Amino acid sequence: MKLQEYQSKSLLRKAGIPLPPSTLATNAVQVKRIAAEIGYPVVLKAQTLEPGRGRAGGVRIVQDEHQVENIANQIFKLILNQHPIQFILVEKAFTFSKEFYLAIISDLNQSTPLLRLSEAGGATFLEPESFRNARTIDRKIDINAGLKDFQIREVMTGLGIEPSLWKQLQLIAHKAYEVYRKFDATLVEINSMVVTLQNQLFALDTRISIDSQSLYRQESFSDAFDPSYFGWEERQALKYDVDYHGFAGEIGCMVNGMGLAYLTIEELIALNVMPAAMIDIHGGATSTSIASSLEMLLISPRVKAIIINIFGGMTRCDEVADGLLQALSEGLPKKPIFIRLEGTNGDTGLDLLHKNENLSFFGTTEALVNAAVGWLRGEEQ
Amino acid sequence: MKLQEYQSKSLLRKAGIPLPPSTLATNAVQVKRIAAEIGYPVVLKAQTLEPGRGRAGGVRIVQDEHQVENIANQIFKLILNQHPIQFILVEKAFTFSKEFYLAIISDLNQSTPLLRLSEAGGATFLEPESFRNARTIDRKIDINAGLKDFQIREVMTGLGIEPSLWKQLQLIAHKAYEVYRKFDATLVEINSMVVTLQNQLFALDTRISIDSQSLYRQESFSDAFDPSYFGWEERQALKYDVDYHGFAGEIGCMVNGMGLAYLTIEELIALNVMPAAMIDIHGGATSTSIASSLEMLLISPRVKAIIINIFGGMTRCDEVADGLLQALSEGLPKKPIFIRLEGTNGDTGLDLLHKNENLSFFGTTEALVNAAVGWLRGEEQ
Amino acid sequence: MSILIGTESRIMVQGITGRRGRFHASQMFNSGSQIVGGTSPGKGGEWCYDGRLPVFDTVKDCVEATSANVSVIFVPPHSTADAILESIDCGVKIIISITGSIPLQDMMVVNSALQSSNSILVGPNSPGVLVPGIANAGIFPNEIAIPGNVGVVSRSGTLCYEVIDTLKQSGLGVSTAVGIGDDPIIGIDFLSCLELFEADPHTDQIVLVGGPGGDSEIRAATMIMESVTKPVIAYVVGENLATSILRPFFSRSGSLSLDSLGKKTSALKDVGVLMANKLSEIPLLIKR
Amino acid sequence: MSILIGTESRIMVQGITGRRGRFHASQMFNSGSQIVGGTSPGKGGEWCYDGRLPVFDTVKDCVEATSANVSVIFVPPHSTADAILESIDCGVKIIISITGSIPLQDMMVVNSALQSSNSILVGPNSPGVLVPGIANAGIFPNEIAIPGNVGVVSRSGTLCYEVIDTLKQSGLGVSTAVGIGDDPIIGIDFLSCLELFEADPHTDQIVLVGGPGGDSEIRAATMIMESVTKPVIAYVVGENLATSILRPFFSRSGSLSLDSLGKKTSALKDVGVLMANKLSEIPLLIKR
Repeated sequence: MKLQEYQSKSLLRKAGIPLPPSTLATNAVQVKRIAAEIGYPVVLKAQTLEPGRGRAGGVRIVQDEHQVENIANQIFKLILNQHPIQFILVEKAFTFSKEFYLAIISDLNQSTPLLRLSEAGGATFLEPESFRNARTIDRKIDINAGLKDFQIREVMTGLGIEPSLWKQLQLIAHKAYEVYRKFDATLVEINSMVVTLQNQLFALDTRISIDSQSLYRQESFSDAFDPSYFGWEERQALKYDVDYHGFAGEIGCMVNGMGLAYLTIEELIALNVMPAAMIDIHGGATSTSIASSLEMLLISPRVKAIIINIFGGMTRCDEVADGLLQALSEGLPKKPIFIRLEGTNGDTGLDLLHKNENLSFFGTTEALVNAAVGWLRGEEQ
Repeated sequence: MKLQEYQSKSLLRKAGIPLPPSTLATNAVQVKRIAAEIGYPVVLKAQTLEPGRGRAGGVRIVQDEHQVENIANQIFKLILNQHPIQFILVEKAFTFSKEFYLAIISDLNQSTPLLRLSEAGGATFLEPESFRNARTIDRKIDINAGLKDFQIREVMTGLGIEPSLWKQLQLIAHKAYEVYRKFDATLVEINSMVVTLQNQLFALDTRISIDSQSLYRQESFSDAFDPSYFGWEERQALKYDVDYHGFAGEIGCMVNGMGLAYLTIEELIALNVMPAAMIDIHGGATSTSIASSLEMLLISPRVKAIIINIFGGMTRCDEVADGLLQALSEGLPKKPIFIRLEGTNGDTGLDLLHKNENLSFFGTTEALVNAAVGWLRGEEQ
Repeated sequence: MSILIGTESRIMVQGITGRRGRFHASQMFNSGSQIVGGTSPGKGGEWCYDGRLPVFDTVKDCVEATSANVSVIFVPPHSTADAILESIDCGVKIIISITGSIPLQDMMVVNSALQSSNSILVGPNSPGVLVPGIANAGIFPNEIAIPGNVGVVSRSGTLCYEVIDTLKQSGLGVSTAVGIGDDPIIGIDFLSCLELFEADPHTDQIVLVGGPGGDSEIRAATMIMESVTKPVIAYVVGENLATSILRPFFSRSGSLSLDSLGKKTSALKDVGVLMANKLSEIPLLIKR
Repeated sequence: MSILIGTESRIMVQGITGRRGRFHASQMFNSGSQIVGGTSPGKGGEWCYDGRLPVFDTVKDCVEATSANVSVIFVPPHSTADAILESIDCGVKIIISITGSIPLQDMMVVNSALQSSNSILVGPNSPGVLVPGIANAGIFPNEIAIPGNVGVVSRSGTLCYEVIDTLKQSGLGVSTAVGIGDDPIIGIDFLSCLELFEADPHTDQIVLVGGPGGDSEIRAATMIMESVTKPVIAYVVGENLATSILRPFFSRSGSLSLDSLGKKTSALKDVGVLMANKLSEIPLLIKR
């Protein structure tokens, strides 16, 4: 789960990392008041998780109060990837002599956190070319032993960082790692870290992602998680612990497991058909979550036909059947359902379902998808 | 550094370990007011680091307000090993069905913390006989990986603790270990841990020792450390980073290193003489700390003669000589000084000192001690 | 005969009294796997599956009483790392985590503990290890495979079922099927499984089943070139899908890179791996 | 020839620009030890001892440039654990911590790291390792010993000086003298040193110097009985002192047990160790 810029800055500030003063605003009047408090020049930063904020004009330096409301209103009118801007972070603007990049990242192959320090900070870091040419040093961190002073020293020496900055940088690296560990982050990124003319380090831009599997033990993020950002289907999915992904097509799919999801989509795409939705009920889903998943597909006006592709291992086909029958008994819109039910307790599951006239049964993913696409094409003609 | 009971209880309470309500009092009137707030029966506990508190009458259960001031005053009159009681902890008295012992201890040989759980809690644990017969389980903890749930479960299962208590005990063990790590403790002991009639666990008595080598990074104990507990010499010693130990005799000793301290004392004891003081200046002492050490011995009225036994490795004999000359030039009482100066820069050191008429020089510890004791015996006759 | 699991395997189940653990313990028992008991903290002394499987409080107790050397884990994600660490600490040789969605940093801690142990972790989010005719250490549907000489290693559990089912439909048998799990951080990987299959005298051919994200298939290709002499058939699902379609699946894990998309097929092809474009092509690529 | 240190030893100093590090680096240099440089974070590129010893920012840089394989540590107690961990990480074979008074839990972390490494830690609070005529890796006073065949291992630094000085006065030489340090938790202990001396062809007899607290001498006795064939002479200071006299010395460390007091002599005697009651008896117990 990516945190908004203002959220990540608040975490890092509490941890003791030096950041420019900033405050969140929800309208242009607030922006003006905050800017006056902080003192000009300020930067107005649209708060969004969508990429392309800078290019869209979501980050603007404001020199004085004459323009501030006007610019703030321009930013509030921005819509990035269908998401309107609701917050602006008003931040003190800084002059600095140098910038670099510091992050704690998760190395999935080596299964350890890494301390990454690069001399290419700021926008430079984002451009593949300049990043590739910039010196960047990664230091593996033993997750049990934690980050050690000498490891930070090695990285700083390796990049030729001025010794006069070591103490500050060492502190910031330790604090960033503390945040990484304490909040189950998958990424704590400071880009850029700037050196002011007074030789002070400041974290100008920061990015934190929290491991969504750890949210159960990260109570502080119950607020940070904003379900309004999601559609109805996604909120339902969260509730029933299934995964929902929406697409532009007309066939709604329900599968167990990511592998089957890819396989099913691949078969659809091979026939030039996009899915409308892909619901992954995971292994061992309960009949309730299965019923809810089918309900979502039955209710969704965009879904014309439904594919159910289950190869049960931990998922029990009899429980799947129970859940499907439950949803089908609720008087929701009737839609053709193409189903394949294989694996654990498959025969029991099929026995339970065979009487239902909405369902047609198939033995392989290929046959299943072919039949559903065939029906859809018949409808379209 | 041992913490007072009230200090250790405060740490554990903040960590989330359930403890009976208790408040510190400095006089009998306060005791009565606090007891009324907490509700009778209460236990009055003399706060002291000296052993034998219970036997001396320093822990008393009080059933009602009629006796409370009287008993409190009795406790305030106690003097344990020359230390008067300054504080009483007023604590809610509990009835309980069972008690046991839980601690995080430091295993110096294995170089790890241990989780220790014993079915012999309370006073039982303190009696060697019953402790030896009680079932006690130690679980080694990897200091990097930390204490794991399964390790606590193993210990609880091993002792046959009721599963209905597991969740509470697991929490308490984790919190105790957190305190051990966070505050650089060498010992976090809950003895006893009691089970109330409502099947609630409470830490009735607790003991925490903090590693004195770690105090520099444990700011919270700058208060906990009470120098008034020490004599002038010990406070001076702390200031100059030397070790001071007082004894009942008349010869003051200054050495570098614990080994030389033992050797010097052993030679004295072999001649049936006790030292007056033993100052260990450690390796690499500065001339300032050496000067202060000699000053202490010169000023102390009990010290009649001084032994200086230095075998310099990191300690440089020229710096020792500098420090001694500095102290000798300050017009303090003159006392015979028996000195041996060997090792690093020994010749330079001896050259510096040879002109001073208070000093007599020796080649071995044995000769040095023999001469000093001989002089003392001559005086005594 | 097989890799990871064999006739000497004595299987225990961590979380044996839970809904899933209880069901699959009985499935394993019914399939003839040598399952010897399990754990459920606080329920030690009880019995499972009509008194046929003893329940212990701790892995230590279970291993002492039953000599279990394989553990299949069904506990909830939040206690899975602890369960794995417990089995490592007790010297359990093969640890199979059916449970997935384990916090990322917990898995880092687990892998760090594995490094200084002799244990092997399969998973998390694994369907287990299946040796047809010998043992189903996990949640493979019963009777999904027949014994044979094809080794199967797959990231996805359901695709693993698809593949061995497809093989069975064509009359082809499996030496061992291993689902290594599709979580961001896993224990045993393609490389180690390929190594084990290469050394297993009863495996003649290997089917590798990959998918989008990460670069494990590319690292597997390097390793195949360097040290695998047996024929390898690969099926990488999603290789024909556009990034725009795949991205939603990776939105939560964030850190999963899709950089390598499409490169997997060419990397594997380059080192002589036979690529199946569809499931149904796999049996055609197996040498009879 | 010797244990731990030898002609192949290339010594570096961590904390070479500090008051103590600088002085003892020059002492080592003057004594003919093969000292190759040192570290002082932030002062990399400078030189020490009149341009004869290069200074580096990190142990990594120093090892790469000088092939140092022994590090002698003089940094303050609060950074010592980090300095040791740095040397372990860089594969330095012998790490000698002259600094003592390291926080207890830091030493636990250090020992945990040592376990999964090939490094050996001598100390903390050690005077170092002295191989007369070859190297003084530490703070032994120069010319305190002559080469010979007596191995000395001591908890106390100053007593180690006393012993080798006493030996020298009697014309007896030393193969290697090791001060293992007298802190509550140390690296290499009596047992490992005895093992090394037993295996060293140039050591014929061993002098073990102990003291109050702990039970390391008693564990040494057990080991001597089981696997040391060379004659061992022991001197345990404080064995004749009453607990009441010793207790003040242990008041701060609290956890140090005095239980074993007086038992050390008998444990060592029981396994045939020759006990010296005084320093001056040691040369008399050495076989000429």
